[in-house]
Amino acid sequence: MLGLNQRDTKFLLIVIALTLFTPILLQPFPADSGLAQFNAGYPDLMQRFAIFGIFAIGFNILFGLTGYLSFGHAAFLGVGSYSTVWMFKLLNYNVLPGLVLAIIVSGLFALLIGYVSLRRSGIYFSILTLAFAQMSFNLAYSVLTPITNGETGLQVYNDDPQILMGENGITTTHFFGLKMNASHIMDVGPWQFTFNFGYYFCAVIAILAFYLSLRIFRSPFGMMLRAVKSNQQRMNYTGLSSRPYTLAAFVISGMYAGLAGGLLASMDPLAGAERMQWTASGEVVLMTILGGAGTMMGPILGAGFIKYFENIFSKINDQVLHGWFAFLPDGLENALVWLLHPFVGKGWHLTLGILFMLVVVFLPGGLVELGQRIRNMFRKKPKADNDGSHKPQQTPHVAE
Amino acid sequence: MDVILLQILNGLDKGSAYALIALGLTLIFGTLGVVNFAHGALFMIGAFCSVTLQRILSWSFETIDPDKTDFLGNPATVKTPYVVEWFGESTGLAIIDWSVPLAILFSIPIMIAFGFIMERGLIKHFYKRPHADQILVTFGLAIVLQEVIKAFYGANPIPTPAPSAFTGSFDFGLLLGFAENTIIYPYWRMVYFAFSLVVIGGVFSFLQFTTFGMVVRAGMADRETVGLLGIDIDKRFTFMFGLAAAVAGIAGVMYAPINSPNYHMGMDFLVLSFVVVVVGGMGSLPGAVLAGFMLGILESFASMNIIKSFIPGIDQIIIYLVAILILLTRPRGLMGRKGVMEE
Amino acid sequence: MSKLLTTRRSVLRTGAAAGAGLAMPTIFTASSVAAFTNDPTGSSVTLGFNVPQSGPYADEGADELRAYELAVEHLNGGGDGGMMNTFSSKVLDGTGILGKKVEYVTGDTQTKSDAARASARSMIEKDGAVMITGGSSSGVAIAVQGLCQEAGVIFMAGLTHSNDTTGKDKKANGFRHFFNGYMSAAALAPVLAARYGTDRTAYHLTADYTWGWTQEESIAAATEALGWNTVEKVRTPLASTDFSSYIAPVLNSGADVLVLNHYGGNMVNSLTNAVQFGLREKVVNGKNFEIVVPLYSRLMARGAGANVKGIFGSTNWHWSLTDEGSQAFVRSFGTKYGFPPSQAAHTVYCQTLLYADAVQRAGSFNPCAVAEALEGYDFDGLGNGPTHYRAGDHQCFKDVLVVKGKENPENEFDLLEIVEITPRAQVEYAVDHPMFAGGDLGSCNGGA
Amino acid sequence: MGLLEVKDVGKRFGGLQALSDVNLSVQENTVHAIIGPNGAGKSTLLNCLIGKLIPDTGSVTFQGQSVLGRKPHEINQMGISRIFQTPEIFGDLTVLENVLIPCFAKRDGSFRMHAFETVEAEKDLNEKAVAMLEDVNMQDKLQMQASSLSRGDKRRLEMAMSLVQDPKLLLLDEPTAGMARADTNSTIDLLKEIKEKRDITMAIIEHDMHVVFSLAERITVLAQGTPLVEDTPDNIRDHPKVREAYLGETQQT
Repeated sequence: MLGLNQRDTKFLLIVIALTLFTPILLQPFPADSGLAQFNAGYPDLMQRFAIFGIFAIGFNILFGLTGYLSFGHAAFLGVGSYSTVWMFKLLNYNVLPGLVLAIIVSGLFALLIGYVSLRRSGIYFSILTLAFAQMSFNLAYSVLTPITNGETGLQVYNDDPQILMGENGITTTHFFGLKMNASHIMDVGPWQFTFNFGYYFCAVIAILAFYLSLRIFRSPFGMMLRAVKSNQQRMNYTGLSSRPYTLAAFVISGMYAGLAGGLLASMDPLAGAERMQWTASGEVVLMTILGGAGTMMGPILGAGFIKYFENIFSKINDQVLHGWFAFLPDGLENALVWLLHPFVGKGWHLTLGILFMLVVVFLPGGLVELGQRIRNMFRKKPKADNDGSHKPQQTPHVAE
Repeated sequence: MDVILLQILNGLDKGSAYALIALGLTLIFGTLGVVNFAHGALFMIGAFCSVTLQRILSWSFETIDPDKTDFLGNPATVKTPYVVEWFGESTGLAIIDWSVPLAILFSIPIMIAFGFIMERGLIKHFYKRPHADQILVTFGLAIVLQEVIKAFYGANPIPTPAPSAFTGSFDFGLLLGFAENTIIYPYWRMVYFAFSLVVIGGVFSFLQFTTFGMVVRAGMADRETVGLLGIDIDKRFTFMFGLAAAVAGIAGVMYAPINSPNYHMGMDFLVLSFVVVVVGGMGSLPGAVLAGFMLGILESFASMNIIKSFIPGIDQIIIYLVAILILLTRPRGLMGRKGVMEE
Repeated sequence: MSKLLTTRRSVLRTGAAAGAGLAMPTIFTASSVAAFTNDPTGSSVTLGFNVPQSGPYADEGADELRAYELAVEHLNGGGDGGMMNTFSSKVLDGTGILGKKVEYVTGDTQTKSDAARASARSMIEKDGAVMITGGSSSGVAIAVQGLCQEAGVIFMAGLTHSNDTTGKDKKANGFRHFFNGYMSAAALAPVLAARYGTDRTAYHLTADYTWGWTQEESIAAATEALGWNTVEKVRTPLASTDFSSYIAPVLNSGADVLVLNHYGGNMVNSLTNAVQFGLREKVVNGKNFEIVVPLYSRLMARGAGANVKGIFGSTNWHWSLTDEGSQAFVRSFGTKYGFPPSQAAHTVYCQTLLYADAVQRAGSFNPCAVAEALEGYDFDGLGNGPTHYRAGDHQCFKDVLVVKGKENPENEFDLLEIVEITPRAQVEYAVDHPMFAGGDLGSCNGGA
Repeated sequence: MGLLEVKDVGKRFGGLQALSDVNLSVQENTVHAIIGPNGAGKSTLLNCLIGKLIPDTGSVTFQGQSVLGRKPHEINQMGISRIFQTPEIFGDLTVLENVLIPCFAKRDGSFRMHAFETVEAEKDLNEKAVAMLEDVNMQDKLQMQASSLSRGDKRRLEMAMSLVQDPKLLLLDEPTAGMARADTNSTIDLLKEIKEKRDITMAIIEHDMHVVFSLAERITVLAQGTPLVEDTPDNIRDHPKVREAYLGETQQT
């Protein structure tokens, strides 16, 4: 189906199902229970999962396949966001022109940076991309303020032209009238689920992005990219020019980043310069490695993992901890709170740092490896192949 | 002319901090082949050694002074440092005053031990792993280290003044025949520059003139061959990691009076120091030092008003711009070897 | 202005999809359910405290959180009541707000507008917060204020000093208690003129982003009006840690005053560097060289250590104030935490009380009703003397403190001494003052 | 006129004259070996042939076209395929993919953005690759990861990768260097078999005499950067100059 073999089709269907039921899956705890703190099924976070999933999928096309480690991908995210917000400012709040422009502009930007940076490989390439991104960030924060609105971030003002905005035009982001912030809330017993249009908009695009990336992974082009990573010299002596392949991968992944940036702005029409900072570039690198570079599912898992910590763990404060352990005797309660206190709330970075180390020490293949190990534990007889969340080099190809 | 001289002085000083960090980073990379994203954190820990020693030396006992009140109107407690109690007012205060230079002695064993533990406990498991994994694990470690420091010392900068003997600045202008106050330079920064030259010289002569250093240099060039000679290179490399940590650490100690240490100063330096190392050429010690000083001086020039008025924002991007230009004209940085970190 | 519909926990319970709970998914349209976003229908009300918990301002964020907890305690009838006892309005009675117990959620802004907005959105969408407050930088404050306007909740700004927050970026749902760059300048300039004379030449070093620019503009205008010259205005990158190359040329420029339009870590480093260069011992144009830090934060000033001694600046509030309100607050905060509160703590405590009071007076949590109750409100007893919340731009007007670094501190918190309490009349300006022009307050948004 | 013509090639590195006056002609459908002691300039000559080095003087033409200064992929697209000292393969990829990549390169040229087809859908190429792997007796290892192959299999895979492109000239750079005698023999057999099955020109750069005399139809002896003599194996064996310059030396090693 859709140009995929049976196994990949099944894999895609699973991903689609997971994505569509995310609002339910991420809301496992009843709304009034103490554990509701861990629920992640609210629109903002679900949107972020999908958007950073797209970002990481795109990054993985470059890093996972070709092995070129870009340390400046956040620049494309930022450029995408700025393009989209500018479309809001100039036309109206319909997200479509913004997203299209975001993809085009980030693609061109990636072409420029990629053309220069890909003249070098290894860490020299990484530093070139880092330098470009840091230059973009520093300039966006200061001298480019007329274009980027600097520290505050680019946003829409009431006196912006918005030439397509009618008399009673919609004043929030929308897709041909369907508002991104429109939600439907469903109560099922003590549970409550939020179905948000913005999330489903991101989710559909994320599925498309995933499907495209799956096609690329399985295509001759994807095979060539893996060849670049495996042995670039051999590739050249096989009659292939590696530079256009890597440049194409760089531009494609830059466009993914631009799309993600555009979506971020579409869900929340403000583009901050910090989106382009090196820490943001580092974040997508960490997402990809943490999840499992070169795998289809890994980057998405990694993106979800980091965003979950950032948004859920940072909100657990002492009051919440006391709430959880209120049933314990006071002494024990205080001891437990004291013990957990450094790792939650303002200590969420600490927990994240420790988990980075644990994952990379014990799970060299990233979170995907954890999934495989768990599955192997349940399945006594490990099958030679697995159903999708696999490294591409293990992919068998139908020969006949 | 005087302006240019002044900015060269500034640049040398900035450059010496870059060079010291880049030196340690290159030592680790060159000997162990490990990309150490926690190196900035080592610099930060060094700076906090200064803070810690200052706190230890200022350790006080409290007496209640009924004549004074604290902010709530209760009788105030007055703190008297033990060193003052033991050695008398003038000696005691002088000891506290000199806590930053004293912290060098204090930090070296701490940093070496820290480097040993880090290498044996964590880094050695990553020699054969891809660079991406090394980045992830050392970045995780850097986050953990800075969060621990934040938990103990808070997020705000902590003042760690240089000894009062070094306050004020020296007027180079008078010396060179310019008008008064045209080229002034703080004493402590001169100390920092001289100190960095000593450390850099020390590391180079150690590698150049000791057998230990020769083996390590041979190992940097070709690890396997040296291993075949029956030399236990691993042990020496562990020591090199300790040495690199100590270099980063004392660089941090001495830097504390220039900028009050805070928990994220390591991250602030991390990206810059990587740029310096790469511009210098991966694995080249002289390259790292040269690039450090060069970028420091260029950064200082770029902050001059006259240059900023020609190219607005140039001081924001100069380092990155220079890095790009150098990498495009010299594929492996200033003095990089072929084939290092190019896959 | 069309209304934004956000997810509301409170709606869920009364919502259309009750019953079997398996109603057909429909997309709500604006007017369908509640009157405003996150109407608290249960026995409690949730406030969102969105402060920096990581990054350079984490300590200020931590101090803000302490003040919030204290405010919540007082609102719920705990503790000694703090400034509730000295507040000129007496409608708060220690039974929460409108009889609902006050609960709160916290989040980390990371001092990034993106992260701050994500955190605020989760408070609104997930936790049902009806008011968001906090922050320690202007970029974040403006970003979150914009979000709250769109989402239909009230934003009570924390520490934000840029003119833009109540200038070109002002919003009907946002309120600022803290003072701003213009007020700093208006208060500081006469004091500087009195101490240093009117024949001075100033050199500005300015953090190269919006707050720095508005601050520089304000100070330069105010001092020039009193006869000072401005010889040079130099922008420094935000990421700078070493300011030597910016400070070294100052003496050569003919300036005899250095104005550091820096905040936080930038301020600590630039001031430390300037003192290191020995600028303060120099004599230029026959006058002693002076340094000015227009915006002081006591927490940050600690980082500069002895370097702040004798340096003038302004601050919103200081714990050594002797009025009844300040003393009550210092007592209650100091007793609970063992050290005096910072100006950030003070301002967010006031903001929480002011919000609660406005709700109580309005008799509703509806943002539009609350905004109406706050607009043009005059009050006293919160530490800065008689204060006015102006309707035109939602800026508080109150006395401004001019301070200088204390020469002989008595304890580790005793860093600043109050030089002058500049009366409110001297720092007031018209709503359409050019430095604040270009904004549009818009109309209040209640969400649904 | 030969398939590959080397005319008056000279190359100097600083003070060292690595090559001088090299003239060489590799005729179609012959196996031509270039031998010489260490330091004779074999590697330099090879690097000139594949465009990696540009000689100071002279020309290198393939089918009348200059190869100098061309990029490796252009040289391959001209029909020159190279076999490395140590087998160069795509270790992370499967055996089949290793052979498919040169098939794509042959059909589509040095770059084509075929991102939306699948590899499986290319029936012709798959069949061609499998047939090739059957030729080298690796049909049962199609899905193995290439890096897990034995050294001999890696060499055969590499041969398959080259041959599947039907190159006009196969350039072998010490194909048996560092191999055990058994592996060397099987490599010789493999090359002989290839030679029998196909009309192919080979240029072998080698210093193992056993390999050279088993395979070559023409031999050029290089010494001190210049060709000493060019002749058939039998004549070379007895050539006094060669014995003096070269063979005597190898017998000692």
